[in-house]
Amino acid sequence: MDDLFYFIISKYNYWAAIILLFIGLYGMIVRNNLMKKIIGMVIFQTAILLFFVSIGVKRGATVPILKFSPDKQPLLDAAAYANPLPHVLILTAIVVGVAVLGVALALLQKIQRVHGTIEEDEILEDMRK
Amino acid sequence: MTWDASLLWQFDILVLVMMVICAVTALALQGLLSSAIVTGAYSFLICLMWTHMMAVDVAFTEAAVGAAISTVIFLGTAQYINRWIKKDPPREQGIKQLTLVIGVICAVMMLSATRDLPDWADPASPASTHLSPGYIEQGYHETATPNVVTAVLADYRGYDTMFEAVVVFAAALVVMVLLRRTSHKHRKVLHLRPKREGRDTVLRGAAQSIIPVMQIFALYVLFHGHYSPGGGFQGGVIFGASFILLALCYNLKFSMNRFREHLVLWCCACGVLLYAGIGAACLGLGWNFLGYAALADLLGVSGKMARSYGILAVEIGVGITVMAVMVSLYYDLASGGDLEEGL
Amino acid sequence: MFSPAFYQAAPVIAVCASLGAVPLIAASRRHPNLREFWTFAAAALKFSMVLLLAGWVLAGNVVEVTLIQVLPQLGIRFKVDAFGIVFALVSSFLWIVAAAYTIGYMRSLSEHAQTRFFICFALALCAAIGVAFSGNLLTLYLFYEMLSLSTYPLVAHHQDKEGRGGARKYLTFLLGGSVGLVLPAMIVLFTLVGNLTFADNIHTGIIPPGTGDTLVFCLFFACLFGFAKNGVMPMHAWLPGAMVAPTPVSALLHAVAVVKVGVFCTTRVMLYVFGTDLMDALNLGVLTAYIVSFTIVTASIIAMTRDNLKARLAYSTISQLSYIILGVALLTPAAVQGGIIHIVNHAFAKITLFFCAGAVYVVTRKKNISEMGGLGRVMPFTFGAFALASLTMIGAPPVGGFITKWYLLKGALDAGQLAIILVLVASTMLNIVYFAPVTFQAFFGRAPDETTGPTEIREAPLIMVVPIVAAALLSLLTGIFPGVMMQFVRMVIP
Amino acid sequence: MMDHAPVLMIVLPVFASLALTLIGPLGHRAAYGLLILSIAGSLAAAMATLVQVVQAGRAVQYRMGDWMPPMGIELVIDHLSAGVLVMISGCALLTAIYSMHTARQDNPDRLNHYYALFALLVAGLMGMTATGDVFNLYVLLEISALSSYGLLARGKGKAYYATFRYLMMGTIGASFYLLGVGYLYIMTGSLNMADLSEILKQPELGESVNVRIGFTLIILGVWIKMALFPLHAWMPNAYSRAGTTTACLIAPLMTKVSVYVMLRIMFTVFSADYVFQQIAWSRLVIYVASAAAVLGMITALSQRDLRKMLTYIIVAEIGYLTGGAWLANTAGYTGAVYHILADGLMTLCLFMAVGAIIYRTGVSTSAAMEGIFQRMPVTAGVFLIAGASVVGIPPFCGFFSKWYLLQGAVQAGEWVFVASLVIAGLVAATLFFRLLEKAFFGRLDDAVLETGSKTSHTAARTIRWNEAPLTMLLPLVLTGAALLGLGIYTNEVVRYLIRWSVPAGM
Repeated sequence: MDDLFYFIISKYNYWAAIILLFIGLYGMIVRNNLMKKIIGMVIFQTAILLFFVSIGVKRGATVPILKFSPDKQPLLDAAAYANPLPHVLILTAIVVGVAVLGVALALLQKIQRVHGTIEEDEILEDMRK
Repeated sequence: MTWDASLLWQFDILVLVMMVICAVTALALQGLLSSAIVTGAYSFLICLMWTHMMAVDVAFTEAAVGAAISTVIFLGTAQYINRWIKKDPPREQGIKQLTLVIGVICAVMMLSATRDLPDWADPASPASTHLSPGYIEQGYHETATPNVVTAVLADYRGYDTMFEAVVVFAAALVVMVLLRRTSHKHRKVLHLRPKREGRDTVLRGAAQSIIPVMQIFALYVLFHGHYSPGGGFQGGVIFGASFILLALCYNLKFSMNRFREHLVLWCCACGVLLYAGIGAACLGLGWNFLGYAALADLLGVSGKMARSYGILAVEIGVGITVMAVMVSLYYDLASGGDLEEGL
Repeated sequence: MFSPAFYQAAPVIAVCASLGAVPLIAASRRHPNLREFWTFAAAALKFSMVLLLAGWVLAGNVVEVTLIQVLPQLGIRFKVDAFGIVFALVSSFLWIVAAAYTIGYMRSLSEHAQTRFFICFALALCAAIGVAFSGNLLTLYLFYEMLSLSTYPLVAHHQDKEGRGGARKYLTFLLGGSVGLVLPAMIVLFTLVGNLTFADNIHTGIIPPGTGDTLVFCLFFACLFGFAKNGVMPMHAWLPGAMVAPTPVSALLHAVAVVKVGVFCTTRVMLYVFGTDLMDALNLGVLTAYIVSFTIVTASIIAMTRDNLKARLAYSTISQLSYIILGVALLTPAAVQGGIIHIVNHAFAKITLFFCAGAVYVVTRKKNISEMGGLGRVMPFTFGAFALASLTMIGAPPVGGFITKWYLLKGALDAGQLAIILVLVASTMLNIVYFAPVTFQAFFGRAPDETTGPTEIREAPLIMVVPIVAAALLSLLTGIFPGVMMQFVRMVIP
Repeated sequence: MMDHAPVLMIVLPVFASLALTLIGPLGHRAAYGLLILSIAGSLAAAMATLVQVVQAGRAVQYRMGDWMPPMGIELVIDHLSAGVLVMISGCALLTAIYSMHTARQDNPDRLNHYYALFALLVAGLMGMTATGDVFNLYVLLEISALSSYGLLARGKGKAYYATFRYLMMGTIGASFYLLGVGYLYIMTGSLNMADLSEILKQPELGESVNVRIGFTLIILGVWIKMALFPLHAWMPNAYSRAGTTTACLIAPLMTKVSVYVMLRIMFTVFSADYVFQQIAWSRLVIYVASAAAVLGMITALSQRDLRKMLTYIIVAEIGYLTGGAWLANTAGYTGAVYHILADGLMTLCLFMAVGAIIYRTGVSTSAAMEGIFQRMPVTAGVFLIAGASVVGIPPFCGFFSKWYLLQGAVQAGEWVFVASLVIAGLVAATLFFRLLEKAFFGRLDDAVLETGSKTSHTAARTIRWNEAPLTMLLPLVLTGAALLGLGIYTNEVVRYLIRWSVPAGM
């Protein structure tokens, strides 16, 4: 029982990330409305980011900003701070994400202008014409 | 196997479940506006999650970028598209089920594989033992920057960050090239955007009082990034958000009179130019690209202080770019490219 | 008389002579005479080089040059030996003859795009000599492809529908064979052997001992059918189709250069890659002999049914080419010699025949044999030459064809293949059946309609008659003095 | 400066794009000059690096910000990447010169923003090739992707939807790559390629299922980006609807760089024996690649639109490359790497020629080819050369890459791949033959046909000479010459570049 509990406790983050990942992917591939595809894309990307940040967590560690002892000496115990590297990567990835989102939305507006709809099947019909 | 209760797993699981619910709802809802809002809520939840995972910088950025800006440009776009989606056509059904099956299979495989992943929050996991101790232990001595994230972001991996600034710059450029295209026929345009006469004074008053605070806070976040959560991105986004707020509470023209389009574009480029210029300056001074220590004799300080100043400088560059890009994205997307009237 | 270093350079010059002529021809497209001069100059240079090399080879030397190393242990490599010289002599000499004839033909018909024609002509000859002198399979393949591509505009010269059809068929068969069969075979061979350089004698070959029989079979037949220019059935179908080309093209390329290149490649591979020993051991020779005998007979029978002169000549070409392969496939010295010498004899004879056909067409615009009654009386030289050449095809003394038949029969006897002997006899009969009537008609038959009586039809222009007669006389000489060529042949196989 | 060449070749285009945005309306001449200048600089830097690498006989490393890897990011340029870098910058330069007329035709407005994206794309591709850090590779991947969305969307109206699909697929691919990197990071704790490969040598990581998932995700993502056969659906529309300059820039480079990334991941981060012994897919992948080669060519044969035809040829070529890489022997690897260079040039050459023809005739279907030999002899000649190279006729470079690939396939006993290569070659021959026949005969309408035999002797059609402008012709001819040169100097290329990069355990 305790093992099972411990197992769940130590893995649920990854599970959540993977579930969200596939929800997003499903939205991206299957939904017919392009806006929904974009929302799926957002979820998809954030799931990956969640996965990354989960890597950086350390039990009993605090935010990766050095604490100082009263005599102005930084306390440099690696175990005391969370792993900063994934945070850095995710900062980058978030910004990349919003960049892609902006471009996707711009394309969406143009598609609406040209085809008069953002439903995939209607667009395909419009292109066949 | 003791479990440190400092990580409130009940809280985590609650948030995660809510996230999954939000995700499904956002995809399932018929109204695009509502699903955009739900997506915003989803972002906020993930911010909570990350704060609780001690990733404050990330949470900060996500709150500013994911929750605020994304939602705004979602809503801005929603003015120009059909807001209600129709049911997916039947011909899709087969493919749908197939994808569903494949997806579920892959998901199950990956879920079962998590058994071999290092336990969550395990201090002994390779990720926590291989590189990160180096950053934490040497970072301060080498860069004099207590915020390790800032140090790694702007110095150890400064090359990444430079291209990250380039990415947002490219995004602004692409959106502009796409939407601000002079010669296109407006066929089947939807103009669902509200008329702006008779704006209520409450909003304006709120804006007048909030915006200065926002901007000062943004500068604080930017310049205090060495010692506290924050830095170029967060500061830049907040500063950009202040202009967006201006446009929301008054109207697009009002904010464009204060921050003109060509100036915005100019800022986008200048921020990156500042960053890359500093890198090139280091290269000119005989060090490698982005080796801020080269600035030491120039500034007359020690190598590590030089690095600290270098970090500050590039953070400012990033801040300028991100600020301008956010504004530019809003201008173009919310006005459908004609810069007549915004959200 | 020259330094060996010169002989090292000679083959390169011989190959590149016509290549160098291309820009000159292109440059002087406004001045036809200058243009034709370049053609002749290149031809003369090429022929003299080949002649010098012939002397050098006769003295018992073999020239080997490696130009560039394109792949490890594999380069663009030239090798001049007796076998190559035989072919090089024929084609480079006949270029001069054909050039003269072509000028007459093209001008008297005022064909379009003559510059393009001569450029491609030069390229084709460059490729032909390149094949003759190539020292490994890669070089052979390179020039083989070059020939296919450079002759396409010639076949398609008229740019009308039938031209397109013929050209399409032409390139389909040739490229299909080379890219689809020869290239893979070559690469498999390369992975087996490690290089592709031809063996020094015709016996050993380069295939390492202990290679699986099935693999060798596949490789062998890939090469036999892959070099589709050799017109072995069923890969022959392009040849009649390609007869839509202007007659000089048919004459030089489809009687001499192209088809001979095909046959040359096949025999080169048979003798210098597989080697007689291996072919003997696996009975590949006999098998090939039967395949080509089928071609010989069938092609001759089809030839009888054709009324269009060029088509009939085309089918006779198909059957005659198979004589060469047959000879080599019999693997007995006499037969191989007969096969190789037939390259020469057939070349001279067949070019004469095509020249005659072209001359008739230029003068009377007639293509069909049935319409040629009585023409011999007004065009005596042309039809005299025709008669002489058709004797070669038949293989009667005193012309060269007789030598071939003699050696082939002797070889077949040595090999103890009675069936083959029967085939040879039968095909000779068939040759008589479809060549004799033409000459007979021409001299003794009466013109179909007297309106276009013999009155206003004259003999062909001089610049065409001279090459015709020259070629005919040559085929006579090769019959009377076979030794000249035979000494090279004997160097290939004593 | 010499030892800063690795970074210069990446940041020069970045600076150029910034300048192009800042100088604003200085007129298209200035923009054009600036673009060419920066890319020429980056080409020079790439050449210098190539010389360094060949002379030193080992990889050139460049530490960003003087941080020791794996703490900092480093650029690692070995023989493989040096060759690819020169190819990229060379193709980009030729395209830039070529773009003088077409770019203005496609972008009446905002030309210098277009050029800015052009430069960013080049920077991204160069960076992807030069970097030694898996996450940095992701960032640069996104840069090249974003700028390519912008460039492609400049096409005609239908381009928007095609670009949207490309964006979706591209994002999926990039995210898969990122997730794979995440899996590798969680298992190893490192992002630097050299460091990763050191750590991944541990046997227990070799068995770990999560490392395997990471590898799978990365390779899957790269396959989506390089449009391997079942995943290629996004490519044809996106490329064929783009403007001429965009197509000339993106079509040759994007897919090839993705293939390069695949090789990097397979053989630098992981190792040959991990990929071929522990991940035992090779057979399967080679079947997929064979299918890609054959089906790609056949689909190309069935296309009317010239650019779409060329795009499907790319699909087939990707099949060649993938198959060669997974043959697991030296010849196959050599063929794949050589084919990256060769196919880059061939594709560029074809797209340029077609672009020139479309520019002159205004028709984009295969009907545009009619009578090209009379009207645009030079273009037609170069097109013929490129076609011969794709078919695999010596002495053009396509023949030699096919030579190595076939040799590798024969050695590995992969007869399916051999057959597919040969069939694809034959189909390609048919395809180009049909085009060139059109180009040679022009239109044979019935007026000519019924009087065919009579007119044949005087069929000299007087079609006026209408060759493309010099700025298009020059790069075209240069590319054609490069096809020949690369073919003739195959041995040197293999000996000085490719042999060095053959991974251990082959």
